[in-house]
Amino acid sequence: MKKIEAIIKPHALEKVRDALNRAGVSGMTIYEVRGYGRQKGHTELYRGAEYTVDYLPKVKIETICTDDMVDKLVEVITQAANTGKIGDGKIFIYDVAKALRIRTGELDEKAI
Amino acid sequence: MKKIEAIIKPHALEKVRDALNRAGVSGMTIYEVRGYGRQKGHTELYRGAEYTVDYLPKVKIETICTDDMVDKLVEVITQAANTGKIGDGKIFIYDVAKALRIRTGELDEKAI
Amino acid sequence: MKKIEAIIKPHALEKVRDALNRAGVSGMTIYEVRGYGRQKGHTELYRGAEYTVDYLPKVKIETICTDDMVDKLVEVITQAANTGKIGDGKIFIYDVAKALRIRTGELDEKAI
Amino acid sequence: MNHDTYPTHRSGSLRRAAGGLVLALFLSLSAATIYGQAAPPAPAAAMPAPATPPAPTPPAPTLDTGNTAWMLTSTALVLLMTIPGLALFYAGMVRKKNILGTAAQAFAVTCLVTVLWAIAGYSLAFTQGTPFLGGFSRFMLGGIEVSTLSAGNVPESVFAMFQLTFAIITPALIAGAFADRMKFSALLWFMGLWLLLVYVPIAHWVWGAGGFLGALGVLDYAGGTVVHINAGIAGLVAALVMGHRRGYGQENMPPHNLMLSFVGASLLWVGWFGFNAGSAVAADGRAGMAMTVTQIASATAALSWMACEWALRAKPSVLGMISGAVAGLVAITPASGFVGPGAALVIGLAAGAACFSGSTWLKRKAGYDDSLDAFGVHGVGGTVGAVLTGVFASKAIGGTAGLTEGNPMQVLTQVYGILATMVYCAVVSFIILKVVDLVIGLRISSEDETEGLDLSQHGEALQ
Amino acid sequence: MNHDTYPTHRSGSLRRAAGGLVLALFLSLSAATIYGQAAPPAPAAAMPAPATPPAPTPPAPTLDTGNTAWMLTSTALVLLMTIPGLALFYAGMVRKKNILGTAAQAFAVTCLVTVLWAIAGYSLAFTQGTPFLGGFSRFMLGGIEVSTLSAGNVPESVFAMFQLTFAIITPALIAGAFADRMKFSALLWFMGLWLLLVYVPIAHWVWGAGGFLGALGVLDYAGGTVVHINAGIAGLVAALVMGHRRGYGQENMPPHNLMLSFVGASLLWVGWFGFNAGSAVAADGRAGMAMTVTQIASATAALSWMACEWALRAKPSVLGMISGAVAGLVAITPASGFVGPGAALVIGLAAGAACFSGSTWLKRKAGYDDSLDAFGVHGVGGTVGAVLTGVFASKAIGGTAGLTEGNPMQVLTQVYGILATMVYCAVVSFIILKVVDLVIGLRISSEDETEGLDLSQHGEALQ
Amino acid sequence: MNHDTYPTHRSGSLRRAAGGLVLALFLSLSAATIYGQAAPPAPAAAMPAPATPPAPTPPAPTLDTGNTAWMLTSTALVLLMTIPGLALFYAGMVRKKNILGTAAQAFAVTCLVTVLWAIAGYSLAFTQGTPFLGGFSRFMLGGIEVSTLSAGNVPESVFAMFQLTFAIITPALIAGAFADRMKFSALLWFMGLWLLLVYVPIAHWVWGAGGFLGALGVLDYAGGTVVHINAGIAGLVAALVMGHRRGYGQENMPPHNLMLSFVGASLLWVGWFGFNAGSAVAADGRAGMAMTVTQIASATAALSWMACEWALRAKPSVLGMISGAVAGLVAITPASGFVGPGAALVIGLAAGAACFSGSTWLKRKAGYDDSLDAFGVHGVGGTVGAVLTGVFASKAIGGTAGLTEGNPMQVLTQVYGILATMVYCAVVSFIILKVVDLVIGLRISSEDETEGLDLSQHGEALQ
Ligand SMILES: Nc1ncnc2c1ncn2[C@@H]1O[C@H](COP(=O)(O)OP(=O)(O)O)[C@@H](O)[C@H]1O
Ligand SMILES: Nc1ncnc2c1ncn2[C@@H]1O[C@H](COP(=O)(O)OP(=O)(O)O)[C@@H](O)[C@H]1O
Ligand SMILES: Nc1ncnc2c1ncn2[C@@H]1O[C@H](COP(=O)(O)OP(=O)(O)O)[C@@H](O)[C@H]1O
Repeated sequence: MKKIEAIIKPHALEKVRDALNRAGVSGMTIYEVRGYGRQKGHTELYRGAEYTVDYLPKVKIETICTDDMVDKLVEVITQAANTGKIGDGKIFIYDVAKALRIRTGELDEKAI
Repeated sequence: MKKIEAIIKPHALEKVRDALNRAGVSGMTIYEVRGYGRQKGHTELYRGAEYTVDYLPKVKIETICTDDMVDKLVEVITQAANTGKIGDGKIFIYDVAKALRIRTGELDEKAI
Repeated sequence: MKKIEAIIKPHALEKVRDALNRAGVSGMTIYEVRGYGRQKGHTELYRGAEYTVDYLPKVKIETICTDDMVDKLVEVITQAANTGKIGDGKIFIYDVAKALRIRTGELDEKAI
Repeated sequence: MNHDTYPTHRSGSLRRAAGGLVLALFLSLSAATIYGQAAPPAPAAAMPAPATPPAPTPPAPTLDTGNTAWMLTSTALVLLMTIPGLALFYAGMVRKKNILGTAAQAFAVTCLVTVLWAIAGYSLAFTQGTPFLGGFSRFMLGGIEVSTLSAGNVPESVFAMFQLTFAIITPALIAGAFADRMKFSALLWFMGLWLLLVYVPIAHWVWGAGGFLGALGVLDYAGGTVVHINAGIAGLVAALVMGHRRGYGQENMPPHNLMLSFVGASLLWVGWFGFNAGSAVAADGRAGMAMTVTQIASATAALSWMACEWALRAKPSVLGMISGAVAGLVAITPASGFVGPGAALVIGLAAGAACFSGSTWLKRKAGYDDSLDAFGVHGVGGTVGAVLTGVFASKAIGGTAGLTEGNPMQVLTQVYGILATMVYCAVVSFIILKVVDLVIGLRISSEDETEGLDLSQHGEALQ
Repeated sequence: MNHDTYPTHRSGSLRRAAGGLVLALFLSLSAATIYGQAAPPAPAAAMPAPATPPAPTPPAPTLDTGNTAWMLTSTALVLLMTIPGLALFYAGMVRKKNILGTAAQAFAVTCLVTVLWAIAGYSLAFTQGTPFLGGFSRFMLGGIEVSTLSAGNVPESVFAMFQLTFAIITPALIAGAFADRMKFSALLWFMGLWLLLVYVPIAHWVWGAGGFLGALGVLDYAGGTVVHINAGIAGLVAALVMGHRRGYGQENMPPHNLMLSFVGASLLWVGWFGFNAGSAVAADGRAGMAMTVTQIASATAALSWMACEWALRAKPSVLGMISGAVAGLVAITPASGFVGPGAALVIGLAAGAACFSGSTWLKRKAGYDDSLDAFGVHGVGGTVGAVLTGVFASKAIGGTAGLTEGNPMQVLTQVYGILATMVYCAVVSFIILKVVDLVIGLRISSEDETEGLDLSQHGEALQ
Repeated sequence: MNHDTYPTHRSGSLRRAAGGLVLALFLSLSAATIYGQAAPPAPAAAMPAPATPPAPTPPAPTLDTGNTAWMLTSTALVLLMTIPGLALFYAGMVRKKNILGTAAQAFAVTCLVTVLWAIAGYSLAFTQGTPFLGGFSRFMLGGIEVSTLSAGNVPESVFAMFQLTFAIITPALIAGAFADRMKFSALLWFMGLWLLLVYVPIAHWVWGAGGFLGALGVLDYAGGTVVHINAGIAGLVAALVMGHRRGYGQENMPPHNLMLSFVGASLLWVGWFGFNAGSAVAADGRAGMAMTVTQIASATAALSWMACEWALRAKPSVLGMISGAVAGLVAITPASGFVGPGAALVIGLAAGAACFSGSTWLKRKAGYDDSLDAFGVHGVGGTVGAVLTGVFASKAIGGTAGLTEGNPMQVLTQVYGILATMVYCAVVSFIILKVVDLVIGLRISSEDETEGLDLSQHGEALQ
């Protein structure tokens, strides 16, 4: 099993989720994070002060899947999230040692 | 060392934390996330519009532990979080390459 | 490639980010989390009730880097985040199986 | 000032009251009345030969634009107390999932009570009828013309609206006791019935033309018994009937957003000037004095609650300060218009400490879940205020002497009024709750309670 | 009450109006006027020989402190409606990234309109000029001395400020229709032009000295046509001209913080007492009656909208209740001062249901993105109210009989007023929008829209 | 209007006042004075033989219900300015961890000042005493009966409460300068001492019976010197004494929730009608004119600040607009009641630009951390306003001519008043701060500062 983490722009979330859905993924978890990268933040003004806000709101979408699904899902996410602009985000993949569904106690492939 | 990630219902947090505590875990980190899975979201109404909110508030509780603790902790979490209803959540386990306590510089087992 | 996760005190964020920047890291993702550990929370009072809040606001800063960078970055983070007080936080390191930049499709080392 | 020409009160009748409710009622039927809030229909609803001061037929009253301006303003101020004041005060104290639902309760009560009041409530509360309930002469506000005047030479339409705002806030206050757990539909039924079966009669007893408590000489300038004790007791009964919130005592249930409560309490304070000084039904010196003691008692009670917390739990909380201020406002409500600045200081001090105990020690001891302390603040504070009104009433200010001016009977009269209100309110509220529970069920399901009022009752959420 | 001594109205002239605007205008030049909001400059701006009621030269009017107190208060209340009332009402309904920008619109309009009003707006709207526009005698508020009185024997400075608050809220209302997508600079230009080219003339037609709609006998106590239909139509035109928000219909755009909207709606309600009862320009029985019907209609409409939602979508929402209350307030605005409590009930019921349909069914059907329902609530509600004013007007209250008192012509007069307002407003608003679009562009770039108004227009964000 | 019939003043006591500015003083010695806020106790505290306008003994004054209605309302409006107005304005600008603590400061000040004012403050500020401090004749508000009248024929109780609300907001304003870093206990001590040792004397100098600045002819209608310069200077001194917030200049400290500030500023604006127009102590033409110029100056200053930001930093911010509006309100405060609409435009323009510079350029230049710009807005704006009052005062409006009407001396008189206030305030504030620091310590520990006021001082948090 692998964990796919995609850090994307917030407004791409719906598209990516739909694409994953169509690709057969039925479970995922979403994090609201702040990203720091090539895409630059903005400046805020408050009376005497200018604040440079370096962080940008990003969404991390995470799904655990079987090894054979990985390539397809990476493909699917890339397509849905790509706008060609800086800040489109990244995908990282990790090994998963074990999975378990709390409700039923099912393990690994059956649990995801 | 392993990392145990449990995605559970928010109101189960206290129970799970207590259970982990009793099992000897003294460190954990909690994320507020949104989950997408079999358990369905709800509908919101605003004047002309109905919005289907597919995401459900979930809590991810994460603890790094030694390899020998894993089974026990999974057991303990499962018991505390299980209500038998859809959406009880999942547990995922990963390998951890290295750990370090910032304050003291202690490493690996000593750091967790 | 490795993923470095550092759970630190919120007000250390800027220092750690600057240090990582100087060490050549140009991408990272930040999570607002709650931590449970040796550092104890606080008590809140509301009319008839006292609530013990066991969780402390923490920031998790996460960066994926090449294997050869790991030691240096851990060193850099430790220095920036260390105040010598309980609750300074921890660093965890994981293997990364694969990385991809959505915008360009670049892979692994080129993607981070 | 117009209301000075009103029959002043001729108490004394209380000695005879001690023996029980019934005797007193009959005996006092013939007693003259003092109106905290002067009774309305001057020209139209003729009052039955007042015993005391029938001056040689006064000239036809003409509208006083100054008094009218103040009463229009006061009406706006008291409405402001409920929406958004009380709604915010309560909504800030619940958990995030219940915020909108809590605000919705105050809003829906505002709407429902407005309609019921226009149809029958005002008429039954304020017109001449029996000593226990008014009549139907103002059904659908009929008979109120543009030119109809009320006490203070203000249009009766204004008086009716001013009183409406009191009728709105009283049931809205109750909702604090059973926060987070009543069905929205049940709430509407309960509130509607409670208004007509509890609030309206008690308002008539104290302020209505010929009401028996007013006749007995019970002093209640702006609603210590009618509004606060009444709401507090109903809240206590509701908390007992409905039981705890799920997880009460086990889970943390900290207020989600005390800034909302802060704003709410501030608006309650500001609006309370309309509540108390408006109860003069005139822009005069008595209104000014009522405003003065209101301000002093509120401030003092806030400091008093703050001191309790500082002493007992090391830190003075914002929730404590604002709760204290509200406690002071509650306690001075019956007394304003009857007492002076010095008494206001004492009342404030007492109210802060008493309501602090009521919301902490007493609630814990007795074990009920009066979630937002409707009883702890309004029940306790109203009682403290109503009793101390009897202690500190000053002849020079309101026409009646209290204990400190040598009239100990006034304290007994006050206690009598308090008990009558408490008993009637408790019994009838209990019955209403049970009936509503039987017919449609009071409480939301436990799933709904876990999900929260916002989504389960209204299909909305704060994002 | 001072304004009773004003020329009362002598309609009848409507039969001749059918043929189109122009004819009617000339014909009505000589007709007497009824002022919903009595016209101002009593001493200074002499009115040209009023046709009807020249009582034997009345004594020099002296200032009435009671009326003045109420008008000062009303001015504060109506300002409260826009800032923070309307600003919150709207800001709570948009997405988080647009909250500050939405509030900024109401605030900037407040500032801009104040300056324009002081310079020319007041003079052009309220002084004697042609039937279509006033004159320049009050340019820069010149000629208003400390002692200058207006109708109701209140200082003219107070009357001018009271009217200013109406001139502020009207353009501010429009902004709801094009939420989240207009450039801030374009907004300032549009609002400034709209004030002078649309609001000011229409206010003159209806309320100004010699305005032709007022002369025709169109009843509009506090601004059903001038304020609400006007703002609603301008909003509709703007929504059509500007097109949808990006993602409208595809993305979820739930209101971010309905507690803000809740507070806003509550303050609108409270402030509306100043709006409607203040339009009496006196603290008298008619003001009291206006307040009474305002309260009743608002409550009834909230319940009516709630009932629609309960029936059609199983859950009554908070957004629905507060929208309903606002709908009721809108609809009663022209009618207050002319109708009684019973009519208010009917108007409230109708307004709640009609605006519910306008904001849901109609909007979906027609496919425009009237984002916060400026047209759905103010356009629809204002029209319902203006028509029903003709139906329920009561001679005993406002001096004019409506359909139910046997004067069906009044309904036609109302319809005529509505249509004149709609046509003029639509045409001129369209032109202004197109011109501003040409010169500086109306709409923010799509990147800016994605980023949100707060950061893109103001460089700020809620943390 | 009533207060015109009041004895105008002819002091003379100033010869004894300090050296410097002496010339101006002497020149102005013979000038008659007009009271911005007419002095109070008409019947009770007899004023020493007024030299000027002793009309043939006027008839016993009778209460004016209209004026009283307006003053009751104004009192509510000015209280609204502090709670929740100012509390929100400030709370929205701090970081999340300090929101409740910031609001708590305003609330606690409200309570504390109320009690101190009732006990001694009012008496020392407003009754006859020396030119520098009043007497004890109103100790514990003693001697104020229901029937005691004040200027404007309003009850003295109302006047005392109206003035209380000024005494509340002034210290509350100071707290903006040292946001996020004062101990709550130290704050209470500082504020209590400051009220009695700084505010009360200065209020007496300017407005009290026989106060020396009033006697000199210093014009301050509603508190440019007494309230705003006073608070601004005390804030500056406090910011200097206490030093920076931890991390100031290194860390980002953006306002956490500008919607709170937006609501606060809006309520400040609305409430300011009570502040300025209420200072007429009457509902009359001068009150109306005061309201008019208040509205105009506020709007203009907001636009002026907006224009500065647009020009210098490309985007007009919401924080800028609302800060500008407050700046305009501050600057018009002393001038309202003395100037007309045209002058208000100029004052607004000047105030917006000046306070923009004060809060940005000056603060950065000088290097102090006046966190929420108590000095930058209130100190600078108050000074601009007080000087321009001398420039634009119009005999027709307030009875005194200014520079533009050929009386350049008035500007010097104003400057004298400003300097006297500044010097006295700075010195005594400094001493109080040092004493409190010595005895209990002014500043919270650096751990507490990191944790935030909410948890460290009050044991609470926004969830
Ligand atoms: N090395 C990294 N480790 C963790 N997160 C990263 C890393 N690099 C980028 N990110 C995340 O991806 C987001 C997008 O990266 P950015 O450099 O802005 O643009 P792009 O994806 O187009 O190269 C960042 O905001 C950050 O959240
Ligand atoms: N494959 C997955 N990858 C990541 N998170 C998942 C996955 N499947 C489920 N989850 C998380 O677990 C939560 C519970 O899953 P759900 O399918 O609703 O119920 P159950 O756990 O009873 O099967 C989801 O809301 C989601 O956050
Ligand atoms: N075993 C663990 N697994 C996951 N997170 C941990 C673990 N131990 C500590 N943490 C995180 O690190 C934070 C700091 O740990 P704590 O025990 O308070 O202090 P210290 O780092 O000084 O030992 C915690 O608040 C928690 O978020």
